[in-house]
Amino acid sequence: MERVVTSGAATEVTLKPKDYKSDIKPVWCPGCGDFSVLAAITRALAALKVAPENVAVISGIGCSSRIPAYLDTYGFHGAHGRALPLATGLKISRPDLCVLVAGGDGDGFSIGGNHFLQVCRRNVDITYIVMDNQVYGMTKGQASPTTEPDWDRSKLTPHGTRINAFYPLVVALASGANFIARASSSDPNGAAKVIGEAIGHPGFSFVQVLSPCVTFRPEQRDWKKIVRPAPIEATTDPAAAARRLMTDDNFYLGVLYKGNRAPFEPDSAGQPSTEQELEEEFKV
Amino acid sequence: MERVVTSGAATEVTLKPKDYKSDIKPVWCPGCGDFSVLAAITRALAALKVAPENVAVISGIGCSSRIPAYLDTYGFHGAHGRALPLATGLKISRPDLCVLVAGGDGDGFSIGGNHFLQVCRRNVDITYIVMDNQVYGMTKGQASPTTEPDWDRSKLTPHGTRINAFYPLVVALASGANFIARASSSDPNGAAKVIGEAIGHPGFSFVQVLSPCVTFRPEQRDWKKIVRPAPIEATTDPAAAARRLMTDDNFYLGVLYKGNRAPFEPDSAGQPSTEQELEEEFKV
Amino acid sequence: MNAIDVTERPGFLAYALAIENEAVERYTTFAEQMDVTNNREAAELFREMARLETLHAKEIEARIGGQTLPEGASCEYAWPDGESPEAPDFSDTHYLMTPYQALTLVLEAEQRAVEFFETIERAGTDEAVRKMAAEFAKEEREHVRRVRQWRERYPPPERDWDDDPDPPNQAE
Amino acid sequence: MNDPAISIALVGSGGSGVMTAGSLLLEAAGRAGLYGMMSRSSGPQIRGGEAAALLRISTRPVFCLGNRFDFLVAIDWANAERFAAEIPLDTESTIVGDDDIPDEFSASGATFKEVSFKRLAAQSAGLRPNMIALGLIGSAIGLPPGELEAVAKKLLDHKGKATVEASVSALSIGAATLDGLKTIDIKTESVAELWNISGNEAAGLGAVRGGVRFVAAYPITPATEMLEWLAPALEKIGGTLVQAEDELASVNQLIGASFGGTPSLTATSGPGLALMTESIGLAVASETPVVVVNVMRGGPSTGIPTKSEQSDLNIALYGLHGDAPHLVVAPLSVSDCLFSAQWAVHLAETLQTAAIVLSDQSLAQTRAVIPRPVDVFFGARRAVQTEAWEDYERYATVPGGVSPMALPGLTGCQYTADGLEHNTQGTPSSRVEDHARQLDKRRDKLALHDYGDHWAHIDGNGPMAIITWGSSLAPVEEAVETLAPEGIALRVIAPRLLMPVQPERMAAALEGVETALVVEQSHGGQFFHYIRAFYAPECELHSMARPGPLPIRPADVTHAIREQWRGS
Amino acid sequence: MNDPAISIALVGSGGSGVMTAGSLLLEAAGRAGLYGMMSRSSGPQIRGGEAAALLRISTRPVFCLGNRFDFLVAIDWANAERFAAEIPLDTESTIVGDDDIPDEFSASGATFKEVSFKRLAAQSAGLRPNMIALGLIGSAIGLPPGELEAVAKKLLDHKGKATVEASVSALSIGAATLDGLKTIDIKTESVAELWNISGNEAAGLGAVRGGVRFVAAYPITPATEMLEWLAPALEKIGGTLVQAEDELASVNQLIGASFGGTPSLTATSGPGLALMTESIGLAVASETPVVVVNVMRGGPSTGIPTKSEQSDLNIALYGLHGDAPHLVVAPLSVSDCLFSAQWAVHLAETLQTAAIVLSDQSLAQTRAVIPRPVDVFFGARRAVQTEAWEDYERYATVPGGVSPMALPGLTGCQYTADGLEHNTQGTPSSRVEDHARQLDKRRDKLALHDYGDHWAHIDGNGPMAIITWGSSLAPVEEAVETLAPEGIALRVIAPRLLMPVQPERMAAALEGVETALVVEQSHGGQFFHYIRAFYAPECELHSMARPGPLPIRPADVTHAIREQWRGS
Ligand SMILES: Cc1ncc(C[n+]2csc(CCOP(=O)(O)OP(=O)(O)O)c2C)c(N)n1
Ligand SMILES: Cc1ncc(C[n+]2csc(CCOP(=O)(O)OP(=O)(O)O)c2C)c(N)n1
Ligand code: SF4
Ligand code: SF4
Ligand SMILES: [Mg+2]
Ligand SMILES: [Mg+2]
Repeated sequence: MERVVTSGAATEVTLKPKDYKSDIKPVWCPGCGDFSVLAAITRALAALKVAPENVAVISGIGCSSRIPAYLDTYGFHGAHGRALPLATGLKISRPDLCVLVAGGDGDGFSIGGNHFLQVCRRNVDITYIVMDNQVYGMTKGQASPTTEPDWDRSKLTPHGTRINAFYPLVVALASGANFIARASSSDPNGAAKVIGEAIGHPGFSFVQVLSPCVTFRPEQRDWKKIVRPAPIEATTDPAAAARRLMTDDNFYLGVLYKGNRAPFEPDSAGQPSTEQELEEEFKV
Repeated sequence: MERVVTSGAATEVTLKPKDYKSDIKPVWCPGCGDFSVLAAITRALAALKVAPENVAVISGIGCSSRIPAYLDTYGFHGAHGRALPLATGLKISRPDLCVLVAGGDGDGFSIGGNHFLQVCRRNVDITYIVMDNQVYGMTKGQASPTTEPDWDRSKLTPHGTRINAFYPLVVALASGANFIARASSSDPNGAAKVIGEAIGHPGFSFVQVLSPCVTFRPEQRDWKKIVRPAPIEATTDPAAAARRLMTDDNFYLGVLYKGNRAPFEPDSAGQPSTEQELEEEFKV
Repeated sequence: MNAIDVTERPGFLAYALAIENEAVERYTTFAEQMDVTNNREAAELFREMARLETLHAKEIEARIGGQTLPEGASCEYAWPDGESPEAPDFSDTHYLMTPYQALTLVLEAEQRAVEFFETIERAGTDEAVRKMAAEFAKEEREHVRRVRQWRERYPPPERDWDDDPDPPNQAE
Repeated sequence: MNDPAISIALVGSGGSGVMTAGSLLLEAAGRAGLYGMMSRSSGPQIRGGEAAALLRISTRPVFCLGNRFDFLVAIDWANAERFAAEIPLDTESTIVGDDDIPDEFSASGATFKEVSFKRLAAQSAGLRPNMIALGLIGSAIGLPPGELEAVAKKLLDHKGKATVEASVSALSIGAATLDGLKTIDIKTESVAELWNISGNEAAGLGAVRGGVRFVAAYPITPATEMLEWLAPALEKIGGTLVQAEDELASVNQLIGASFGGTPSLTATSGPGLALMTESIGLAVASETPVVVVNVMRGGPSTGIPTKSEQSDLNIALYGLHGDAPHLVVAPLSVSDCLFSAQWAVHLAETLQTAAIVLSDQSLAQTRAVIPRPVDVFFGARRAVQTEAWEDYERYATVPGGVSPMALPGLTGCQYTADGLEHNTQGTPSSRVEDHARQLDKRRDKLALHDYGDHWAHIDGNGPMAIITWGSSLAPVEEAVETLAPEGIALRVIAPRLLMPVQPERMAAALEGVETALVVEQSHGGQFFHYIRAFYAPECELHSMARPGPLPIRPADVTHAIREQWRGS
Repeated sequence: MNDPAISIALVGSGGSGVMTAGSLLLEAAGRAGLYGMMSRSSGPQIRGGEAAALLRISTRPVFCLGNRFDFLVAIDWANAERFAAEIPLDTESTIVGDDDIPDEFSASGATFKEVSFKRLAAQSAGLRPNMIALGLIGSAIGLPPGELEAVAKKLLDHKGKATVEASVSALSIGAATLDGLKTIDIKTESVAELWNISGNEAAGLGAVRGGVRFVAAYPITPATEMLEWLAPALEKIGGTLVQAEDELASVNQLIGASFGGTPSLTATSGPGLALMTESIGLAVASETPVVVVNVMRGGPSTGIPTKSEQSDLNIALYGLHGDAPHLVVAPLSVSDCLFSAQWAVHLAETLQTAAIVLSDQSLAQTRAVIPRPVDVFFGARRAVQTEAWEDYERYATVPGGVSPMALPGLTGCQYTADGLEHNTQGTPSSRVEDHARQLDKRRDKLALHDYGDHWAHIDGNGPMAIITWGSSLAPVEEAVETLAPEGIALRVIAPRLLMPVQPERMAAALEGVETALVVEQSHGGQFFHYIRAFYAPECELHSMARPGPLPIRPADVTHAIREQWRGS
């Protein structure tokens, strides 16, 4: 399966989705969308037949960012907002691994916003899954960048943020992301498919998963009624994608853009030299 | 003149552009585009008749970020990449001032990239002027986010960055900026006009000024031959602007997008209370 | 604020004065640039130019006398090239530029001034304005001649005039 | 009883309402004229996790948890054993709850009274187990039933009459179940006006009293409630709170607002403080007042966000690059959070520099009933240039070091603030004289200021001293009190001002001390090393450094003191 | 001459080529078997600014500038007075140049020889004033003309024959102008293989020798050249350098690469280090080796980016939030940058933690001719889990504290690295035992390691000691040497390993010391306070703390020593 090769994972294995789960029980609230994302990831990995030890799942801080420990892959639960550069360093130095980044909208688009921009540009072959619940779940429900301007349930913004929401898909496109998709936790199989396709796509892939926070945004339970597949196929034309995404209502699901930029590869010399040779230039 | 009022400056004055210059001589290389931007800003301020003491120019670090000291306005030469939040705090707490932010492409789009995203969303009434020379001038010529992927003159990226350039205008649009324009240092009067219009426009305005670095990118002297006015008028339709900007070649000048979102205003209570009243809730 | 009408006397004078004032400012800036980068010869030349242009401005001011001119900041003037003809482009200086090159810049600026006034002289509608334009054009031609002579005192730059064996500095 | 305080732990799993019961108990005790405090502990789950409300009620103000608990009331036992280390029991203690007591608790030998709150609540619709437990424990400590009813009514009023009535009857069912329970009566002594306030709220109020009108922040445990209190409060008094995209943005927003003349503050915790240090340095170098309240939690890295530790001392004192003198102020109790925050704002404004207020989770998230803090008024404010002056120099070297700041809008005094080294006008300079002058200015203005007696809390005398800080003071004071009757007299020195250091005052405070024990809640002995570095006391110096997550208890200190002075 | 070293300053404005002349002089001296060093100073302009090349040439390795200059050669005098403080002259000195000498220099009473390099160069096409100056000063110090020609040829070869020839004739014109100039001959003594290297390059080479194969960084003065050297070097040996978007990204990229098994490093300066501290704490907590080279410049804030200072000591030692034990290693000379960087990589890898290497501008940007540094080989590498093991625990508490790390790809040992406090498996935990266990583990693995003699440079004996570090060692050593003939014997102690502290070794080093002077280049006495905090020496301790931008010179130290021990 070439996709697996693209993701750098060498061995093919045949495992069940549950074999990708660890023994640790999630601390998430029952009903939280993240359970479904966890399931979707395990299904995608099983379908790709990638060996768990060849997968590394990197995250920052937040409810959603707890996910690596729930997977039986390698994982890194790092600092808030810094999962993308951590994954970048890992993938560049270990191209053989399948590297996923998973986390929340606050982690990714607020404190981590700059890395999101830059990782879209850099196009390292990693897959970024954002469990978007339009809120900071972990810190008890403040507005995140994706929160609607008039959501007034946080004590920090009692009249709503009154600032434009952040539209991650269009920003990803504007920044050069190579694969852009949206999925919903209400459809874990659909999400698994999209995630699998994202992992298989060379270069940087971005998947926004609508994943309700039932505790701080219980109204999001209704999302499952609103989401629907995007009416057309994924485009490879950025201008067309831009037009579509600028008017997107945040609830169309599917792969929305698929670019064909070659993934980032580090420089490498044709003829490797030795450390000794490096000294030559200093000799008087 | 309503524009002046929008910018929060109360008194109208009649001064010459040079009256907005300070006595400090720029350390810039002769030929640097930033001289022209300095001239353009002084012209814009003179045309707006805003009193120098009601203007604050905020910057980060870089050659271009040296600009506040060369103006006879209030100024803050802050930390690398942090000019936008500094200006945000100032403008929110002092809406009477005309607040400009000026700096470089590295400062604004590399280390400061996240603030750029967020300030576009927040739409505080400040004007951001980026002197884009597609290089880090101050640190001796490394690639910046706006550098072409194949520019290989920096020792840090001897084969070019080979990553997509950052397109600030389209990212600004995707992030919700309310006014988006491009000017060129080769036409200081044109730049002054655009800057003046940006200051006058309510909410966050972003002006990219192509400003050659003659030392590290001497080939940019040729930009003046390439730039040309954008063929059509500024649009107020984000989708149309997106289409235009996704295919933009970086050399069209003029105001390219003008939104009509109301600027951010902080919360304020109808009936102000006293500090004493705040204590009430603690009484047992 | 409306653009100023160069074909009428007050507008014309406003332009003429602006040309000189902007030249003063530009040459002052250039002189400062050269000071900062330790190019003393070029600095002196530009300072001298600023001084001369100040005199020209004074002459025009005298001619204006007590008349009130239309007000306008520089970006409201409809310069043919976007920029005042007698102000050389900001991008045309170099820290190692030779006096010859500095004077070449000046020369080109003066030539643009000549063209500017000649255009008005040709295309103007107001006779008085045309006459003044002719007069100014003549004066500028004289400047061109003098600058050319002045430039002859200096050798043209050597091939590698901008060769700097040392690397640029780095700062912050 | 010797100890006038009673300690009560309420435990139960998610939804059982232990926190509410605890809060109501505290409030009712306050209404009855008692002092008290409550801290919380809970599992990692956002919702439905096991929870414990840890209270101490007393006739005197109390600021730390006791050595043991008198009562452990379990609404249910789900995962309650996880709190065993936090709820020490002994044979004098009483356990109330279902009979499936976890071994961790039953091993204590405490008396057990079986009460099934769930079963009692099932008797009739609308009854809530936590209210029954509240009625029980309230009566057990002799709170007037009327006060319990009053607080319950206040809380539930908006839910309608039926709910209120059910609560009242739950309370009385609880009280009635007292039968056979060992009770303890504590008597009301206080006459003062009492407040029920958390350290985070107190710090918020202090900030506002200090003049803060601009706050920008990014939420982080355990600082968020301070922001949650400030957001509506500021709005009411004409100020603003902005939720920023991250800590880099928030601290820079402060610098901008303060540059414009508005006293500004943020609140954060370790990871956020780490992100702010570069720009706190900018505030120092550009002489722009800002206040950063750092509510410490367990470290390093993300650490233990919900638990207290005093281990951000190092970064607060030394975390800025270059020589960057700044203020570090540490509140000594929940109520002192008010004074310390207000004082820090005052000092930052007066001295035109950055102040870090080192609070911690245990101060910040503890809710205490305290006497209304006295009003403090600091006359001096920021020195502002008031008139145009041709020779205005922002960074002039003036006696005392504080040069007046021109605020944007003032004609003729335009200047550019700079984080590059600069001359007196603010123009970047790398000249040796300019650097020396500005380094001296920034150091001297802090060093020359008279901080008065506020610099430290000092008590007692004799040759044995305890040097401590912040939330460690409360257990130290209790330990000292416990030992006094044994004839062990101890001096207590707890600096509230950690930077700049006060060598002369400390020397005076240490006069005659032969041995001192440095008590702190850290692993590395950060405070101990700080004391050695800057005060180099001549006495023998010992360290009692204990990391979190458990609080330091009076008995820990008593023990350490006995160890220390065993010979003496 | 007593001093075997000659100090030469070349000044000139932008385009005059002083830096090139200086570099060629240094290289030629090296070819002639001499040692030497060159540091640079220049105005704030990127281009065209005044510049000074400050050289010292000697028969022995030299690592700091001298107290005075023998020669000041001015290609032109434009703004040269700005360097007056950096170029001390006296009556023994010689000034060469045009006769419009700035007062600041002429006041020294130095001998003046008028030479107009510009005029000499104007004689014939292609002659360059800087080459004439080079010819002159090269001859003045007795360098064989052939060596000067050789280095000039090497540099200019690509410019064609005419240019090379012009240079050769410029050199001889310079030499011919010697007439009447006081010359100084220094004789070649060295037989060793010589290298011409800067501290930044040496650190880069050390990093590579240490095994670094991944570097991510964001440019910043004065660390950039280290990256510029590393980028092509890494490429050649199969490694990678990534220019990151900022320092937050670069340090996290390191953590990622290192998690994958690749030794990783970044280089930065104060403002960048400040941004990295949060994530350096993550490396500590997650036990992921990373190395951060911090090239110190003048602080605080943006400070004085092009000048040296030792004022980031505090942030390097204490700048992480929480209790976060890590390594701090400080090179003691330009050539020691190689060893220190290599050692730091070795230690970080072996101890699975973060190492900060504290270099500074004066080490990093000084170019020195030195004996080829000896090859050092450290046997131990990162402890890696090599086989699947059902009970694998990433954070197991093992003797010595270093638990083997499983690298992604290894079957059966999957784990999640965590910055939250965790149990031995890596699962987040806030239990008191887990916190204590991991805090102890992280501290003990550093404390128990045997750092051998590398921990410090120690020299001399007797009751008087100087304790110093980093680039301050060189002037201290010269001062000590100067005083030896006067019968003043001094012990020198310069720790290379600043964290973890080595109390026993330091106690041994200080054995018998009665008074010690702590010498450092900071304003606040950061090193002095560190010594007091962690070593609390029993001797009398004095501080000589001097901020930048001027380097500490041997005479400054001699002076301080004389002051100090005047009585003794
Ligand atoms: C530097 C830093 N700042 C703030 C925090 C506090 N914090 C932890 S998670 C979080 C937001 C999480 O939101 P999101 O990423 O959307 O995750 P969710 O919990 O909603 O899944 C914040 C602000 C932190 N841990 N570190
Ligand atoms: C935190 C931090 N990192 C790095 C630097 C070094 N630095 C100073 S300016 C600069 C880049 C400037 O580029 P740009 O903003 O494009 O400005 P230009 O000089 O090109 O005008 C860098 C990397 C710094 N000062 N602070
Ligand atoms: S708080 Fe929200 S995001 Fe967090 S676990 Fe609960 S439901 Fe999920
Ligand atoms: S280096 Fe480039 S950007 Fe900087 S002043 Fe020179 S020309 Fe301008
Ligand atoms: Mg979220
Ligand atoms: Mg730039």
